[in-house]
Amino acid sequence: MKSSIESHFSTLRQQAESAEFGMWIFLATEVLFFGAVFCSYAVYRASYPHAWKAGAGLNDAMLATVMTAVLLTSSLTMAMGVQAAKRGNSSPLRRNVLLTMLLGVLFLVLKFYEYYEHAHHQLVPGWDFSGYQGASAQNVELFMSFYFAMTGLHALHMIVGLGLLATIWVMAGRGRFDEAYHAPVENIGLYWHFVDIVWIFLFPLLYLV
Amino acid sequence: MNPGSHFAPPEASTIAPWVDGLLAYLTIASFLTTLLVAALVVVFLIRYRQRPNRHARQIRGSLPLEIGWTIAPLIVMLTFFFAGASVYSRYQRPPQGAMDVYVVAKQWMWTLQHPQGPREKDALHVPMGTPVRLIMTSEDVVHSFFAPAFRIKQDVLPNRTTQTWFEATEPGRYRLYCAEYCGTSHSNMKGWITVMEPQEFQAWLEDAGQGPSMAAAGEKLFQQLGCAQCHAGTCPPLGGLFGSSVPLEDGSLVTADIDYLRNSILNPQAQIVAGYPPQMPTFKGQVTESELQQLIAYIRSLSEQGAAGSSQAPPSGVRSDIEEGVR
Amino acid sequence: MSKPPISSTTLLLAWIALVSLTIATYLTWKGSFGVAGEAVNFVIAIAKATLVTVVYMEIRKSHYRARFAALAGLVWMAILIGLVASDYSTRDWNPAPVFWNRSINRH
Amino acid sequence: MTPTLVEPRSAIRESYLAGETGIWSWLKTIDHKRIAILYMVSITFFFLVGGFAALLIRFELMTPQGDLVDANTYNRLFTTHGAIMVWFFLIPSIPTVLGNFLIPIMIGAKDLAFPRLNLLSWYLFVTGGLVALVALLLGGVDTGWTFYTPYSSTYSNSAVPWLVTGIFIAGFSSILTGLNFITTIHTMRAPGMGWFRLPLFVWSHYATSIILVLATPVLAITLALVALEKLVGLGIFDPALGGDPLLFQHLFWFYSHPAVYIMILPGMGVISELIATFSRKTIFGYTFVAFASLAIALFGFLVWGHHMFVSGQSAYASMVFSMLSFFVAVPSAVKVFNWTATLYKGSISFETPMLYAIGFIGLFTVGGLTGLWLATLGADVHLHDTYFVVAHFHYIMVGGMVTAYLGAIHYWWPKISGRMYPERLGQASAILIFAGFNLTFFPQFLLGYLGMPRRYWQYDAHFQMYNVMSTAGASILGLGYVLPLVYLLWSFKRGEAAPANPWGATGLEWQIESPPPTHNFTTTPTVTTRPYDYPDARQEES
Ligand code: HEA
Ligand code: HEA
Ligand code: HEC
Ligand code: CUA
Ligand SMILES: [Cu+2]
Repeated sequence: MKSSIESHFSTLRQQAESAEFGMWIFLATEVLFFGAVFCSYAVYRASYPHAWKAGAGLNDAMLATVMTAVLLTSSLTMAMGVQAAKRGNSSPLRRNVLLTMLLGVLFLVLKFYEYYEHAHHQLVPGWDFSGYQGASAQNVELFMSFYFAMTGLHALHMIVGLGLLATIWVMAGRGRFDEAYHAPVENIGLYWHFVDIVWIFLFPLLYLV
Repeated sequence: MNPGSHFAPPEASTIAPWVDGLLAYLTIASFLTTLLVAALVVVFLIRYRQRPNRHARQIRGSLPLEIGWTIAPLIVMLTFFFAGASVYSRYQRPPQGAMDVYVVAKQWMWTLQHPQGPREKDALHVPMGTPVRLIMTSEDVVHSFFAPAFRIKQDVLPNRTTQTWFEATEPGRYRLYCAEYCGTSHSNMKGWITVMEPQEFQAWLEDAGQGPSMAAAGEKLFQQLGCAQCHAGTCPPLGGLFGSSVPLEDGSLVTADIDYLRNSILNPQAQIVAGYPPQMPTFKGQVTESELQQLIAYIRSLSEQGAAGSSQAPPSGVRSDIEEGVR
Repeated sequence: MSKPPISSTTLLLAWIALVSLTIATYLTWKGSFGVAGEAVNFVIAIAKATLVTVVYMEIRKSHYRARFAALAGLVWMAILIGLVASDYSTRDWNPAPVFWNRSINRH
Repeated sequence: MTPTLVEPRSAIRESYLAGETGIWSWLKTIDHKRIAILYMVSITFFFLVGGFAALLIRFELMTPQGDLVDANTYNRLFTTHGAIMVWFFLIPSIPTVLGNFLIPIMIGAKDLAFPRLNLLSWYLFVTGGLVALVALLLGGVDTGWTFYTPYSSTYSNSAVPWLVTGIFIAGFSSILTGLNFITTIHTMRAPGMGWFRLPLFVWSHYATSIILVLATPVLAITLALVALEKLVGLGIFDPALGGDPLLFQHLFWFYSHPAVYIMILPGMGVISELIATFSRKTIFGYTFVAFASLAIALFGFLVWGHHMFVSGQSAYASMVFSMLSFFVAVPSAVKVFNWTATLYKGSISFETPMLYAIGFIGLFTVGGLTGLWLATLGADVHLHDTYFVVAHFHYIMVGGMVTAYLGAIHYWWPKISGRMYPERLGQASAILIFAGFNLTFFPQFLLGYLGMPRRYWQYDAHFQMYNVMSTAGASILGLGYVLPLVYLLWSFKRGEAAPANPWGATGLEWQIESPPPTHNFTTTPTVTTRPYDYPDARQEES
């Protein structure tokens, strides 16, 4: 059994529990990381309800619905991967991780297509926002700043997640996981699901006002 | 200028004695607390210093003591809170009949304008014994209006109006500082506030008041910028607007305070008056903060029978100013 | 840890629920129900997030410490938003607070 | 009656300092003790940078005119001073040096839960520090350590994005350290080491870590948004788009008020250890002191608005924040009283660490009480953004935390280095520092009340007298700080070899050799007694 227990731990259980706990603490910090942006969003949305409506109108809710579905599906495959890891089945693990990554990439492609569209329509705050000429243009620009900040931050997390998943994929290929040792798979899974949850909230906040 | 002493700044406003009284109370309470702690520590250090053949006596704790020294400081601190909050609420409510001064801060200069017209740079003349309310806004970054002799300080923000007030009690020349860091010349963004006897002040005002009053200047702008064209006809009439409750198109009610007027001119689409089309263009970038204040002074004057700038009813609010609305 | 793997059926059912809720959200928005619609969408988002945390992240089977950490994240975010709101929501309150010195205006 | 001895002291094991040497062995180490040393070296460097800036500030302020440096330079100096001292010295100080070194040993573990993460934290810290230094080399930053918008995001044309990025990176180092400590304290305790057998030092680090983990991300994202606004024009704080300048302040202080407790809680933990050891007594009210740390960490998150009483924040919110500020001060009071009570019927000796501890109690009390003045609404209107505030926080941060840090370094120096420091010299510098400190910062209380605003390059002539006193004090203080630097370095090579337990203290760290062996314990210890189990007079007699 190649599964490693590091010398400063006394049992594998202690090691796995530490890792899981560490991951959850990290997720708690992530909650606050995004929380600060959500808080700012709430402040301005309360001040400029009209602009928020107008701003969300610039986004494509249909596309976002599809993106949400894609991401939720990737969560499913991720969970299946974890399930496989727990059973010690390395090939379904690799298959599901790969699927998760593909869905993640698909999501990002759609995201960047959306960015491209916004750039094309001159709706990028700070760079060229002449595409919007309606009422309260400045406040709508503020909304779009949030749009880019929030989705950008989310996309960044996805990209990091893809890197982590790739590592898992490689490690699984080398047969590093078994029924007893698979904490990294579970932890990366937690991270991936968390990123998914963030999007679950971004979707109504940025598209469905 | 009256430099005060080496231990206290001059005390030249009605609120200053309150603040100093509060600080005196804090000083005494803190001094006694420190004395208590220091005395206990020093006595114990001496009395229980290490000596041959004497060991420490292990005492694990005492619940009554713990409760005692949780509650006791709490009570002391609550007295701080109430005393402080009561002085603070004085700052929040300018008295009736306050004289208004409009303040614009920008890097690194104060511009202060009297409703009667005279405009001063880095200087302010006020009569003794009359409450002065400062209606302030910034053209760029955050600044802070600080007059130590009057014990007043209030940040001045871009995109918003803040206010504070004081009533000077001693003639003299007092420092005005900018207390919020605002860039290179922050430490030079200062000026003088001159407190005069009322008659002297009247004389000064007449002397300085060559130009039109703020309301008159605002009226002129109102014509020049084309506001009058619309607002004489199809658009909401502005007479009696200030201080009233305005029904908005989305069904809510807002009070027409200074910030509402500001927003109506700079960002008219944000709050649309019920029953009118969202037609008003924004004037952002076309008027300076000073001009904006003149426009506001003009619109205010449309709601006032008396002289512009002297309010009739208790004004209130940190941010908004609804004095006439109370009427 | 060493939680037993979850059955594929459960995972799949959760996925179906999630996707249905997503579609429901979209339809609510299409229907333009105004504020009520926004509230519904927010509730749906919370429901979806709960599903993911419970089924996919297996929070109920985690060590109590892990749940504590997750809860802390949410509580602290609530502190942030709540106290910030305490400023913005009371800025327009009039009159300004007064303590026992109600006589200010007669000064 | 000494607590259970854990370690059969038969074979002398190799110390963590011996073994592999050479720079690479240090840069690749995952031993928490070596990482602690890496931190010690790095933060000392940053302290000197920040201190150098402080000296320039003080010399500039000797005269009312701005004659030593120009206004732009001055503004860059206090920004550098504040930012470096806070993020690159004081926040990491006790946690990363002594916390790293001691927490695993104190709880009977071989290392932190995530040793490699620990090393990563250090690399992040150093990277962040280097990026911040780049900001200095590019001409510095002139926003003040608080980065208020819209000045920082729109108007300042200094290297804001660099400094902000440096702090962002260092922030992640903080988060990972906090995460590591919390996990370690939960999962790595030796058998028998129940929560109420933990030394108070560990409790205070637990509380600190909670803040590190929950507050730092908010700062990180807020500063990132400022940088993005500066670099690509994203407009979250931009007044031109309807952005509210107070929003930044809320987010900044949501972090930075709790962060001031990051900068005092570890010091409080140290003081609890020092007082117990040098009065040979168990801590009075152990559970109350332990829970006071947690209470400070929790309530500390509810009071940030006290930095914004005159900012244009709602007066109602100010009232709430003021009231809550008083609540959070209560646990600090509880601690001070428990320390005082611990001295009662002790057997007190006055080695250097104890002198620092006594100094801490006095200076922290003054700093804390003046904090209460600032939390008092009506008083803060006048005192806000004057030198009174500067004096307040230096009393706590320098008089409190730096003092505690020096006390801790002296106390654990025999353990860390295996050598004794020169005692007399130590006592002399402790006294020198105390004197210099008060001369520097007490006059600033008066300056503040007189109305001298902070961040002023030039000031009115009638403030000069106190400024001269302050500058004189700072020179003495600087000398006081250089002394330990010199003699500690000297003793590292030449000092007398230290025994395992030079102070006759309790605690697992004193049960193993000085300096400790690489893996701390050969067999995991079992703990059977409570902490601070010192001999009792009554039992001795009988
Ligand atoms: C380590 C850092 C640290 C710590 C621990 C504290 C602790 C406290 N601080 Fe301080 N503070 C700062 C660092 C710190 N502060 C900094 C850096 C700033 C300026 C930031 C900037 O603008 O640049 C600042 C600014 C600051 C302000 C804003 C001032 C302004 O800008 O206008 C306020 C206002 O409320 C405040 C209050 C307090 C209070 C109430 C405490 C309390 O926690 C203190 C509690 C302690 C005690 C009370 C003493 C011990 C108690 C007793 C001995 C018991 C007896 C007591 C009684 C009977 C009453 N602080
Ligand atoms: C966190 C910790 C910390 C520490 C330890 C200090 C330490 C000191 N501080 Fe600092 N200070 C702050 C945090 C700190 N400060 C903060 C946050 C601000 C606010 C900044 C802002 O407004 O944005 C501030 C602001 C501040 C001001 C106000 C500036 C202004 O508002 O215009 C002053 C003025 O006297 C000052 C003085 C000092 C002095 C004399 C020391 C002394 O204790 C320093 C003593 C140390 C030395 C003297 C170093 C000794 C070393 C040498 C002699 C070696 C020489 C150097 C080389 C070889 C390179 N500080
Ligand atoms: C093109 C026509 C037009 C011009 C020019 C114009 N306005 Fe208006 N104004 C309107 C309309 C229409 C409304 C009502 C709809 C709304 O609230 O935006 C309005 C509303 C207002 C309100 C809010 C009134 C209320 O009852 O609450 C104020 C204040 C105001 N305008 C001031 C000005 C000032 C000052 C100027 C010149 C600098 C100006 N307006 C120029 C058309 C105009
Ligand atoms: Cu204006 Cu400082
Ligand atoms: Cu604070």
